[in-house]
Amino acid sequence: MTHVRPLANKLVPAAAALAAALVLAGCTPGTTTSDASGDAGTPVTGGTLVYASGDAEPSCLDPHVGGNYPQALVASQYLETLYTKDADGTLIPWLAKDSTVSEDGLTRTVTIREGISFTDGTTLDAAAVKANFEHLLNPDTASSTGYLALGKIDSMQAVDANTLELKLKSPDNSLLESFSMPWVAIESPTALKRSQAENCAAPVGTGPFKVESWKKQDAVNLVRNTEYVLPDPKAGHAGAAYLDAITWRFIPEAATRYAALQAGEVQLIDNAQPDAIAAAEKNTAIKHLDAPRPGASNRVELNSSKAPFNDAKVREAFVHAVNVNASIDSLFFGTAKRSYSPLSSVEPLAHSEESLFGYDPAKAGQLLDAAGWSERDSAGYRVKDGARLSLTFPVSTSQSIPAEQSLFEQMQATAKESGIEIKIKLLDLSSWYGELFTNNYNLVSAPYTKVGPGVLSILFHSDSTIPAPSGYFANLSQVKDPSLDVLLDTAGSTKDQAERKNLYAQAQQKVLEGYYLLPLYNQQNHFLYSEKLKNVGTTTAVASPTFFGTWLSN
Amino acid sequence: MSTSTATATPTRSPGFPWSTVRWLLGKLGGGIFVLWAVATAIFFGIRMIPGDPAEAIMGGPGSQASAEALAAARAQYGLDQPLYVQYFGQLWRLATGDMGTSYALKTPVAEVLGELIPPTLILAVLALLVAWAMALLLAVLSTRSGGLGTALGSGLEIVSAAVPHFWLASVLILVFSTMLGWLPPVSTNTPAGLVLPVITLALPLAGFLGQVMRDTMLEAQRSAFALSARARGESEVGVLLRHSLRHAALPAIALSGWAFGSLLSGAVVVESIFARPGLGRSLLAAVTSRDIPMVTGVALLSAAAYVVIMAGSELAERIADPRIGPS
Amino acid sequence: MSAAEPILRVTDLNVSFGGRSVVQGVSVTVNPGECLALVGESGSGKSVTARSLIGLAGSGSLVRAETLEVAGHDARNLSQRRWRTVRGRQVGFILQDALTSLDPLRTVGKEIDDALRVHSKGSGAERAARVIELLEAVGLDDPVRRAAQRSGELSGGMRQRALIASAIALDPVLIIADEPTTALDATIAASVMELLGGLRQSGSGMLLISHDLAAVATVADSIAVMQGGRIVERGPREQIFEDPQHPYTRALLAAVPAGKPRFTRLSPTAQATAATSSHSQPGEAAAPNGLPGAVVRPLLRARGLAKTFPLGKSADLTAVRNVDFELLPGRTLGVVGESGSGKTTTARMALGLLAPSAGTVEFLGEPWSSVPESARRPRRALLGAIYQDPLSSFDPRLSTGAMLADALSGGATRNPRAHVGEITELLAQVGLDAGLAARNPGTLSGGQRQRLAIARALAPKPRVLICDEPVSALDVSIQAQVLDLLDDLQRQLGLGYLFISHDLAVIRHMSDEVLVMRAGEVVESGATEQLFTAPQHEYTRTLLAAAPTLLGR
Amino acid sequence: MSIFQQSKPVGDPLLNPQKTHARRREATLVRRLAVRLPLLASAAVLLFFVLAAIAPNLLAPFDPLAINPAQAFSAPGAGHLLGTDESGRDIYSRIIHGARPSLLIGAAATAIGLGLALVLGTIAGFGGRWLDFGVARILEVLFALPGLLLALVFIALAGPGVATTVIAVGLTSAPGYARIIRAQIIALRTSPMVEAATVLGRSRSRILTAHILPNALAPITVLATLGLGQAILWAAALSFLGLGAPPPAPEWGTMLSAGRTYLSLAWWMTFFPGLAIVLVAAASTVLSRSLKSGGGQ
Repeated sequence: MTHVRPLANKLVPAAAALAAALVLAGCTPGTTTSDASGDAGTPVTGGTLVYASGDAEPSCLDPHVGGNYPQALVASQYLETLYTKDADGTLIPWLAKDSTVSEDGLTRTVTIREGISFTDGTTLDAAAVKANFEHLLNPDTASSTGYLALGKIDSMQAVDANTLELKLKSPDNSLLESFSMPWVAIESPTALKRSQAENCAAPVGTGPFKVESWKKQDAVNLVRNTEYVLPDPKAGHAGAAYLDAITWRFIPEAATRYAALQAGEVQLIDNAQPDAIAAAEKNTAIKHLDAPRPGASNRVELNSSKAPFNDAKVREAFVHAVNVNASIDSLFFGTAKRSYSPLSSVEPLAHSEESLFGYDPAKAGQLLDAAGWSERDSAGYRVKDGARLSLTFPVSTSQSIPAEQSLFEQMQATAKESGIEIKIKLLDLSSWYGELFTNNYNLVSAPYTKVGPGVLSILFHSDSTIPAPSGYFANLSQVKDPSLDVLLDTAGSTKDQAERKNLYAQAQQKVLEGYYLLPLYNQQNHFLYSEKLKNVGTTTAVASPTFFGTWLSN
Repeated sequence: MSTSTATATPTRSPGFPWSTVRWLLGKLGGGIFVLWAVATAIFFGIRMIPGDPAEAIMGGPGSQASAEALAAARAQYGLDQPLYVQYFGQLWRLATGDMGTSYALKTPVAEVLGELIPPTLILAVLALLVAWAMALLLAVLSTRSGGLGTALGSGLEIVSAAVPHFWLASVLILVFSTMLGWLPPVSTNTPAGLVLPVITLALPLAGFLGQVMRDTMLEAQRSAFALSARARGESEVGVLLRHSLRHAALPAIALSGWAFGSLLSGAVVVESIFARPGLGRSLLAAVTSRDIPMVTGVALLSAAAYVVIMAGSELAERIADPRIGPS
Repeated sequence: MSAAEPILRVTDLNVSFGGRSVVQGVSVTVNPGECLALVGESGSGKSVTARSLIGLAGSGSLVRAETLEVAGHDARNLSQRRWRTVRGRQVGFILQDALTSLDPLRTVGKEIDDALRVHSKGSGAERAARVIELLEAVGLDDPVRRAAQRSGELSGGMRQRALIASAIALDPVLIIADEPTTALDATIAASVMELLGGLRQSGSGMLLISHDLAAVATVADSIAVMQGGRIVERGPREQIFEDPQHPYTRALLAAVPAGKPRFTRLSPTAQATAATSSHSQPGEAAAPNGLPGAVVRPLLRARGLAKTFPLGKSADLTAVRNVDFELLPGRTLGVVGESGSGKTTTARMALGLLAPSAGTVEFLGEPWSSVPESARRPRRALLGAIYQDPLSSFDPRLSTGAMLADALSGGATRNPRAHVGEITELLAQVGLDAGLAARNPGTLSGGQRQRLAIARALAPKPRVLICDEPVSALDVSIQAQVLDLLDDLQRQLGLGYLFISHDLAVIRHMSDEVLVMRAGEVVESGATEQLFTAPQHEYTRTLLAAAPTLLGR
Repeated sequence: MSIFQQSKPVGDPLLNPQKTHARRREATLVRRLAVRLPLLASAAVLLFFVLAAIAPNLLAPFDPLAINPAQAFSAPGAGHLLGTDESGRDIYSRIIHGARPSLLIGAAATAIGLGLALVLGTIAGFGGRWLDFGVARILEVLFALPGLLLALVFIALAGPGVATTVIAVGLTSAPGYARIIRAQIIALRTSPMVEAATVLGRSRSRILTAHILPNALAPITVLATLGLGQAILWAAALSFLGLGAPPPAPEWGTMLSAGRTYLSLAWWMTFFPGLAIVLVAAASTVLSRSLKSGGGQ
């Protein structure tokens, strides 16, 4: 999945202090857990939470359509998923009661919970879920994330009122993880029959809140679902949410957003910047929620399909020529921890290899000399056969926070000392995609969020180098390694958990050793909120916060 | 009087103002031409921008839309037809008042604009009024207080006019919201939320207007008719109110078309920073997401507004100043 | 003079600006019903004096006086607030050029009403009625409509009358009029003067300020002549005109062209003649009117000249119709008429700058107006022109020398060094110092500028000069010098002049033959003296009657 | 004898020119300074930045690109006069080195705008009724499009970058200039000066090249000076929107926009580049105004 932030949002930094974060990262929805500082007192009913999002305003509130992170954030308030993750990061059933898979892995049976209704009165049943899946798989819906997640479903059938049987094209051990993502959340089938424009404006779900109105470019107004039924009674208090309403505002400017929080105009902001987080740590009135996203880590990919990175030695030299750690320390104020894995640290199957990525200019020099880049031109850059060792680095201003852009600039400065030129091109999203589609890049940083290690297949399988009709492809380092493909295919279909873990570790080791990527840190997902807001910290499987148990103290 | 009085300015005959009607018709024709030219320029200009409009419809290049979906979108929006068919179809739809459906918002452009015009209009009109008031105040104060005051006022105006919107907005938020906590940094439903955006837009404009108004005001203060008025026993305040202000208003009226353009451009920045819904912010979003119908809609709207404002300001000038004859 | 208390009594008035003295030791007295004229050329301090009398000398001014009594007030110690009760109510002030003295953005009625309102005279309706009454009193027809019009919609004379109405709205005991008729055509100026004279009859005292002795001759009881900030001579009108004592007064009177026959010197026999006489041949001056006996071919000949300008779809403006004339070598053809009479349009057609709608112009016997500009260009050197405002006809980027070099070389060079000798000679010919060649024309005085314009016109050795109001913007003494210079040059070089002016006296002094134009038509033409002594046309007679003359001449 | 003085500005230099001189002479030292100081200060500011653009190494103590993460976000002080940015780079040195790209962008954009305007204005002012009509319509259309929209569409078309910014800003400013130049040329074409040249037998082309264009250029220098500051402002706005000079170039608009993120932490990152822009824009306005009043005499 791709996530889109607004252009001006390049000013938004985000970072994570991993140690403090893990406790909070995967809280069960609805579980009334205290956050780090401890919320004392009795919950109070009432009040409106003003949420300020730094992300682009979605063009559709239904996350089936397209499917990006901003949609997931807001949709988590009014839609629920079949599965979710608890505080330990364990997958648990939510709207689904249970699920089984046949021995050959080709038939998946899902039992749907009873007694739950959508906010338009429609009853949740197997037919409703089927209607959702059909909606996702219908090309007219133009789903991208959900469509990919359900890609292996061949056919489906509602066996009875609460049992749905899915036939798969090939075994898929990531399916339940996919079901936990808001992009495949379950909506009212009655509502789905409306036109797409209507459904985009006000999707109908089973969540603790419902969409009341949407004033474009201003706010989405959510009100409490008074009829809410918590699917898992152990997960929180009985009855409806404490908050009367949520005003979901879009404030693209990071500095403005933080100022609005300080001024009390809003109670919670996302995409908090590292310096603001650091300042908030010292401020008792503002609290911090760090919820790293699952799936891939934030990384720079090295395009192995063309010179000079078609030479593994040059890739390795590059990795040693840039000093990432010093930059992360100074730019992220301790809110982000260096990653050495292709996967997010919240993924249980993440595999790290720190020893491969040390800053070692001497070694970089040796490797480059050995690769034939021994001469230098007047500007001090290495040359080979008259060509400068120059790397094009398109950066999307809407997908990269300022601290990250500064990090790239600092990489640029340290690489220069080893005689490597990096040309950073700041581009708007369309132009940025244009550079990728025409293979006009040597380095690129693109986010990808998905629950589970299955994301590795999307990012590194050779199938993913084949562009979609739009030109899009996810394997941006353009790894085409048949042995890696086999590893990923097998890991994705095996029923043996131990084997799955082992195979994914091998696959990660392979891409790391091949220097196809330079891991940076987790995909940053920081929230700052007013201390008046109590019991914040429950999140969905994709680390989007939920507010069922949250209340506003006076 | 017996002799001929054929001086340069012909005496206007009372009765039906045919010349004004002719002038208005001319303006109308010119306005239609401008709208056509803007529509044409946007149509062809935006098609030269790299990127498939069908992708923009499907949610951007990262949408991984299927070939069928893209084809369907092309067919739905008529993008598979020859360019000239699209062009004339577009003109016909525009002429009949249909601005199409936004690619990104999937809502009729007219509807979106209808929602976005009021907030931008409120912002712009308030900013214009505040700018006028500030410019006037500066101009009056500096013309009334001698050489030193004039130098000071003029310096203040020049510096205000040189301040970038985005910088001013940042500094205002830092000082008045974060440090002093007096005003909200984002737009709210209360009037307080409008204060900072309006000041941000108004201050540089006031600098420009002030410079022009003070020059004219000084000229009027030193003119023969001001001397005549003083010789009649008129007080300095009377000269200011009855004569100088009128004259100072003329160039400010003439500049209103330009001021409108600058306000709209400023609104792009101000609406983004203060998180206000409005035309400026949507324009930026529409251009970056290649939302052709939205870009066309905003461009046509602002061109139409410009034409109307220019005609209005010319009319106001004609009414205020008989020296501007029918031309 | 009346025995009553004087309305204005000033003794030893001194005005200075930042240490620079502008008015020194001026003393004047005006009694009720009396008109005192303060006459002087630009820079003599007359306007500053007038403004000092109503406390409006200007910012940074320092006004000192032994006595300064205005309408019974000791004006030396008046506060601004008290001043405001005096201005307008007890002293009416009329400025020159009502186009700029009335606010162009406000209606005439409002401007007049202001005077009433400021001094709180009556209710709105009463004031409105009074405004109409006043407009009627100053002789405006249709006063209700006039009150609703703005100054730009009125003719010059109507405007001046409206301004007078605003000044006399409260029947002030003293009226100060600063050049009230300067910008007006002669016939209108005469009627405005008559109006002012009438006001004096009603008992108000009047201080009339003018640069033109002749203009005040009909109204003033006594005259004070100012020069360099001082009053150099004063006395009853007749005494000043008939027995002037001060040399400056005499020079001023001598400079007035009215009643001076052709080739009479107007300026003291100074620079102009001295400079030019060195070049003149003794024989030339004796034969100004061409060679006797020979058939004299006209230099410039116009036949049935007409010009219409399209105004709109409905109406055309006929600026000139059916004008014929011939200009002979060494002769001056004067064209006289009031503004809008088509003089300048005729001149522009003669110059080949404007294509006639009908008729032709021939120059040196060959077609001129009917041929393309490219055919005219080689002969242009023979046809020069000078204008009312010489400065605007100069390229501001060029120095005096560069401009003359350009004219001398036919545009080939602007380097004064290439033509040093000729430039010096030209400058000498028009009575200018050779040192001026390095200066920018903007730094020259008005008279010097017009001399320079003449020098430039002479550079390509023309046969004809077309002079469009060449002295209208000049002070009378400078005018005298320029007119003398033109006379000298004509006699030396045998030039033909087409001389255009609104000033009858100037035309009479300069011309051999005259065309009188009115509304685009020549109403009368003929030899100068004959035309002026026995005018045939009604309009010519009106013009003559309105032209100011010095008493007893 | 009593003395009274008028202090209110009620003079009329138009009717009485000698009074203006008098007033000038009367000016006290303070007043003279108040009038001259802005001009002197403006000239000094522009000279300083032009020097910075020509020889940045003379004025800048540090390498504008040298990163030093350990020194990041240092407040203004002895070590770093105007503080450091998020990469520990010296703000003062970056402003000095940023003078060249910023002034060049401003100058080039103004040159393009004026060049385009000169062509359009000359065609309109000299090309006869129909050409004038056509150009007037083109200008009207360009005016009717908001400047930022024009720039955004152009940048979207040509891709972001310094060259694009320059052209976009130039394009945006051209109609305003063209209108003034056209009016100027028409005024000159019908001026007594040109009539006098015609009477002296000068050809049309000679009049155009020797009189009209040189005299039309005089106000253009005024426009150019004023335009320089405005173009820098515009370019900074585009940089702010992320469409300006690529990193790590020390361009003022880019610096300003990068600093905005850290406003509450390190105000100097935003304040000083902004100040540089304000100073140059204001100084160019002051200079242009004095050129204008000087040229008018």
